[in-house]
Amino acid sequence: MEIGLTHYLVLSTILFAIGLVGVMRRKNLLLLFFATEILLNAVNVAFAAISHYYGDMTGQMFAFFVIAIAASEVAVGLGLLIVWYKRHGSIDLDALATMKG
Amino acid sequence: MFEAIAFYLFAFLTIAMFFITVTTSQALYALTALAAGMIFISAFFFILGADFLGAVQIIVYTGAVMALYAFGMMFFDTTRDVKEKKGNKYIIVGLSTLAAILVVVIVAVPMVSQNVVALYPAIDGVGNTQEVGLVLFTKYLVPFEVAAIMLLVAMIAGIVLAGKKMDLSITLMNDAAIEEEKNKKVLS
Amino acid sequence: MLDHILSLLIFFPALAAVVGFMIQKESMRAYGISVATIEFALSLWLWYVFDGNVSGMQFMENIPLVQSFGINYTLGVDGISLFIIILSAFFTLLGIGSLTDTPNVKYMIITLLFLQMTMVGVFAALDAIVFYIFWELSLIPMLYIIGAWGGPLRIYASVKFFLYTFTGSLVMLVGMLFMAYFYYQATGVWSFALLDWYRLILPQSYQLWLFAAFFIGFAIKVPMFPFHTWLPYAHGQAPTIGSVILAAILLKMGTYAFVRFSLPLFPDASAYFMIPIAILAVIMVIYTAMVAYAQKDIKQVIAYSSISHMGIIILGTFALNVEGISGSIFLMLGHGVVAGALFMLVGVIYDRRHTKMMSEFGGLAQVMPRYATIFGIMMMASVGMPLTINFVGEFLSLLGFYQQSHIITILAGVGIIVGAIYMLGAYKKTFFGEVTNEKNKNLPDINKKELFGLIPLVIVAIWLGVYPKPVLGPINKSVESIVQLMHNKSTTELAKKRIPNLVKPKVIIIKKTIIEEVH
Amino acid sequence: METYLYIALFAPLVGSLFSALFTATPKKLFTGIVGSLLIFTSLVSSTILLMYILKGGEPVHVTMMTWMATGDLYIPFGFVVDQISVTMMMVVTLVSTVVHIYSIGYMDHDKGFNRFFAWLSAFVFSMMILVMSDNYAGLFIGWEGVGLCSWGLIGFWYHKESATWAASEAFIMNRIADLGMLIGLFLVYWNTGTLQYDGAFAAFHTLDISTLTWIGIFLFIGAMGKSAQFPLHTWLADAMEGPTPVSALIHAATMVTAGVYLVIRSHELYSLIPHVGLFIASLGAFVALFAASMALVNRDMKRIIAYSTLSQLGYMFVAAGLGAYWVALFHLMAHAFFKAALFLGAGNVMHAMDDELDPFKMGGLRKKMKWTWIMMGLASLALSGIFPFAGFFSKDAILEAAFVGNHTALHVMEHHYIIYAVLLFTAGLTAFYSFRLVALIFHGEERFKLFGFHPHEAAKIMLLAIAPLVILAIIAGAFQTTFFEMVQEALNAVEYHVHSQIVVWIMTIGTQVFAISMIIFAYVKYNNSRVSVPDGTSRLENSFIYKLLFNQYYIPHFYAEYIVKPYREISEIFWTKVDLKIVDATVDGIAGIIYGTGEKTRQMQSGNLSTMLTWMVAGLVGLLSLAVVFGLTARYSDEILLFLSALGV
Repeated sequence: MEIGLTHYLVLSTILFAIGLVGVMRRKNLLLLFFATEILLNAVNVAFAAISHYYGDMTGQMFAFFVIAIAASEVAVGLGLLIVWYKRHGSIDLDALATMKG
Repeated sequence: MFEAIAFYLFAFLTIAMFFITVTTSQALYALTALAAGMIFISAFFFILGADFLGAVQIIVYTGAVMALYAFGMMFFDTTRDVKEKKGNKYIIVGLSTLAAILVVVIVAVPMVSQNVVALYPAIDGVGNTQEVGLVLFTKYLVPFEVAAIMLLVAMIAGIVLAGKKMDLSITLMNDAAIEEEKNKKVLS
Repeated sequence: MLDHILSLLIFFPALAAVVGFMIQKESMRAYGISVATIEFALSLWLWYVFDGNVSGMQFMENIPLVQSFGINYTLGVDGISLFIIILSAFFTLLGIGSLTDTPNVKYMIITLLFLQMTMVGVFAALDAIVFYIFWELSLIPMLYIIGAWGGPLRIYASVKFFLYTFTGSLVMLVGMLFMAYFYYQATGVWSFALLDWYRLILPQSYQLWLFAAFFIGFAIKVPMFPFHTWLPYAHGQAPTIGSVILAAILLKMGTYAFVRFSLPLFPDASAYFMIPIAILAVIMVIYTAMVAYAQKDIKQVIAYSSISHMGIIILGTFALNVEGISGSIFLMLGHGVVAGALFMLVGVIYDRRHTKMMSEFGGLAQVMPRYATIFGIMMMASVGMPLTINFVGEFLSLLGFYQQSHIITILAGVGIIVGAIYMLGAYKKTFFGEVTNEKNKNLPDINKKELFGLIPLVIVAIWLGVYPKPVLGPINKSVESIVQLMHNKSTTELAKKRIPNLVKPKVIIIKKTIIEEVH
Repeated sequence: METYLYIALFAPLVGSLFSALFTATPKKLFTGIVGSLLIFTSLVSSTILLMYILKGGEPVHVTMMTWMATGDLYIPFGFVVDQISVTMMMVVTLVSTVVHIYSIGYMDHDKGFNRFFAWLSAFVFSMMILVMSDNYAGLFIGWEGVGLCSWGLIGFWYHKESATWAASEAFIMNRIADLGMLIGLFLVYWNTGTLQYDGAFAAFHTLDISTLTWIGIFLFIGAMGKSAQFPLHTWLADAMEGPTPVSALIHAATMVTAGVYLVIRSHELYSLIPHVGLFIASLGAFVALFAASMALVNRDMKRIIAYSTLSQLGYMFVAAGLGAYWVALFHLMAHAFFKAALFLGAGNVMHAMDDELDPFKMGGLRKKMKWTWIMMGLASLALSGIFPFAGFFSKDAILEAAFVGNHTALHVMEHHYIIYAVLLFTAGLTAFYSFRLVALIFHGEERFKLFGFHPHEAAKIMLLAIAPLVILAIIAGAFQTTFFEMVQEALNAVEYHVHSQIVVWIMTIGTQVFAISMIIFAYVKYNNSRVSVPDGTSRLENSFIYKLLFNQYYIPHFYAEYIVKPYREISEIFWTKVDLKIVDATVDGIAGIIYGTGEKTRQMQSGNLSTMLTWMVAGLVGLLSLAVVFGLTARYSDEILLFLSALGV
């Protein structure tokens, strides 16, 4: 049984869906960050797979940059999180409603 | 055959780990499961012949990002972990599944119909790291440098944001002091 | 200088307004009056150098703005727009001159000068985009005037005014873009120039849709029934000067645009929609006149009477013959003068008593005889007394439409009856009877500053009623060319039937000779 | 001659403007004097023009300037003095001169003296435009102008509610008729291409009968308003709220006869449509009887005279409708003289009685006001048509015209016996109510003493002013032949002769006897000591007919109840219900829906990241679904079209 691109794409989709579930149900900001990491990784898998099956390096390059962005995001995001926590003593999402329209 | 077994095995493991990550109520479990999931992801990269990417995945995610999260979690009082309110599960799962299926339909259906697999088989033989290096430092040089600067900026930003009042630690303060500190912030 | 007189007319007040920010508060009034006087003198000079025997556009200016889309800064006047431009300069002068103790008078004058720019811009523009820009810009100063100097409900009124008219003009903008696209399809060149569009003959089905799009924009501005409800609020809340300019000039933009855009661009659609629009106009005339009769507030009476008169203007416009269209344009001027004067007159008592309720007054003819006389003259002009300016316009408009439909004209003519009813009713309640209210016993009669605004209007109202020829002549010339253009452009049987062909002198001569032979 | 024409026309305007300068200042005697002098100038010019026309001069025709010119329409300010208009000019200027002079005395104590003369002269100017114009548009200017001045003069005492109400009523009723007139003008223009009399008259011959009928009807509607014909008659009686000289000039002698003038002026039209003429005549006869019946029981001196005016206008319309245009014009002239004299006499009485109008409260004034009594008596005789006063000649001619019914254009003899009978009966009523009034005011017991009045004879200037009118009322009949010869040319006039001399004598003497017996009956009934102020208890006053007549057939009541009131209520409903609750509410509703949608969707922006993320995912799903749908549609468009066409779409 040959593993084709489709398999990888389906896997990536499933991972993405799990990530989405996390994004939507997590109320803890830190855990929300975890869910976004899942989303990014799901996409990375798809990129790598497509790159492999097309024989083109572009996909891998994109995955690289995604990782770089993820790293920076974590750095800045955690920094902001810490500031927020210091100020409010909580990282509960429901308390974070200053953007209320 | 070996490839297929490896794929399914790691696919199962990854999905399981990530599932734990999004469902567990313990932050520590979630962190651990996420780290494990990341490592399992790198397995796919190795299977796909993207050795360098796999290595980077392990180093950056499991090494750097997870360490950062671990440090972050130390900052936050895990004993005072927030209770997750029960959202409408059906909506959440339904939406996610729907989105996933749609993505599959959009992306996979054309692929299958064009039978991409048979037309473009993977090329073996060339060292992946070498290849990556070639592409990265020719075609993607500018984005690469930009990414480097971005990382630098992120690093500085992280330090500046988190570094203010490093001496102040909420974990070490009692509730009254925290309240006082809060009021000060609000007033200022 | 003559080549750029229109640009001068448009941008001189705007520049003066910018300079006005630097003028001392005390000397602002004098500054405003002198700017407005210069502007008015310029507009009179424009009339002087205007050649009344030419039917086409004069003093054309053309500067390309966006060449690839054919958007040009094109200006020009003909007999139709000339007098409205003069009227707007005239009213700005009178308005600034008769400004009473308004707070922040400096900013009021600056706003008025900006408004003056947009008004002249609308009437001089010959490019759809330029027209549209000025059209929308004119909303802003008016919004400020109502919103900043208005009555207690001013915010509601000004927002309603702005949003309502703005919504309408957005639909109009879509129509303009489609029109330009059709022009592009037909010729392969983009153009927003009105004179180019005049040459384009569209199939009737396109015309109907485009006509409807333009119609919504114009009809809200006019305002036609049932889009009229913003007007009473705007008038009710606006300060005197705002109402004067609104009634005298801004409403005329709608009817002017009908003549300038709808009729020559879509002759078939105009003929097709003539009867439905005329029915709307009749409803406007009678219904709003009756509503005016029910009002308690004298300013609202005049506000509703404006709508009623606009109905006659619409009717004249859609008569689609020379008599009717000339009459409607003349009535635009007439109504501008008369309604403007009436609003000024209401402002006079409002300044004295700070109320506009008719029940508060009564017997004013005894305490303020001069005021009552001027009000009486203007009221009679408003009800269309012959030898006043309104009669000429109303007579010609109705005469023109009579050719198209007897019944509708008779119904619209009921307007002269109901018009008399509410006007006489309001006059009776305000001026006749005994002075019952103590506060009215010692009201001072009209003063010099107010007379400065009113006397010229009285003179114009009577002069143009007795001798309308200097104005009617150039209007007639331009209208004839429009009607001929419409006749030539029209494609349907209906339109050919309803729009007269002016080039047919032979038939008439034969008819006359037959008549002579009989005798 | 043109100079005289302009003087005759513009002298009143100058007088009006001169007086208008002083409207806001206290009484200045010279405004009255200057006004009267200028009107007198106009009278002299008119007389010169009359002499010129009498000598057989060509009609004077001038075009002053263009008024309106657009498209094919061309309306000049053109004036013509021919046999018809010169007659009217004489009537107008003569009566107005008298009234101006009289007013100097009558308005002596009034605060609005100067304003009064401004309005009065303006009225004369409008009237002159009306009669002298050479086109329908000019006539319409005068038409509306007299309406305006009548509004200003009826409501002259504007502090009185009833006066301003009457003024508005008169103006609005006239406007209703003016609409008809305006439509008539439009019809004339679109069918003949001109509004000039000569051009239009020439073209009328080429038009078909139905068009002409419509033109005739609409023009006559205009005439009905101005001449207060049924059903637009109520304003005339209410117009008596104005100062009495105004009633004499406007509501007796000149303005109300404008309708008759219009029909006479358009005789070329009406002689083409005799069926409309017959309708006019029938309506006229009806109004003559109808108005006379209301005059029988009325208790307001001025209203009685106003109803008699109405009745006499009916006579004029009978003559005009039957094609006897010159007779109508002649009666118009004679009526102007004696009716103005009657009104001015009534003015004297009012002056003496502190504006009391109820003749039952007077009585026996003969001794106190000898001259007024004589003048009013003579004018009443003229009104009753007693030989040899003016009324006899003109009214007799109308009766003969009705009896013989010779329609000039068709040369057909038609006898209108019903109209004749009605007119004859009305002549008797006229005699009765005229002398009922005279008897009640001047004879019998001096009831005024009960009410504490101290009557006195009017000022000399007032009496002197009336004198010429009375003299004319006596002798005007003598001019009948001269007049006939003059207007013959313009009006294709024919004399009406009953072929048998005996019939003529029987008719004339019969009419005289009938009228005189009615006069005697009136005297017997009202010249005795039993007459007292009615208090609503007598049997007569409670009879149905008395009530019907006294309440003017309940027509004003009907108008107030079923037209004025509903109009006010509908207006109120239109404003409060339709405009605010439906039209405006719809607009606000649309705005409200948009605003409400925003208000509702604002909840989505709870600021909660979790919710926002859920919405984001939902949006993503939506977009992805769209992508799928459109992608599939694009891919399978051919198949879909095939499928649709198979379905027959």
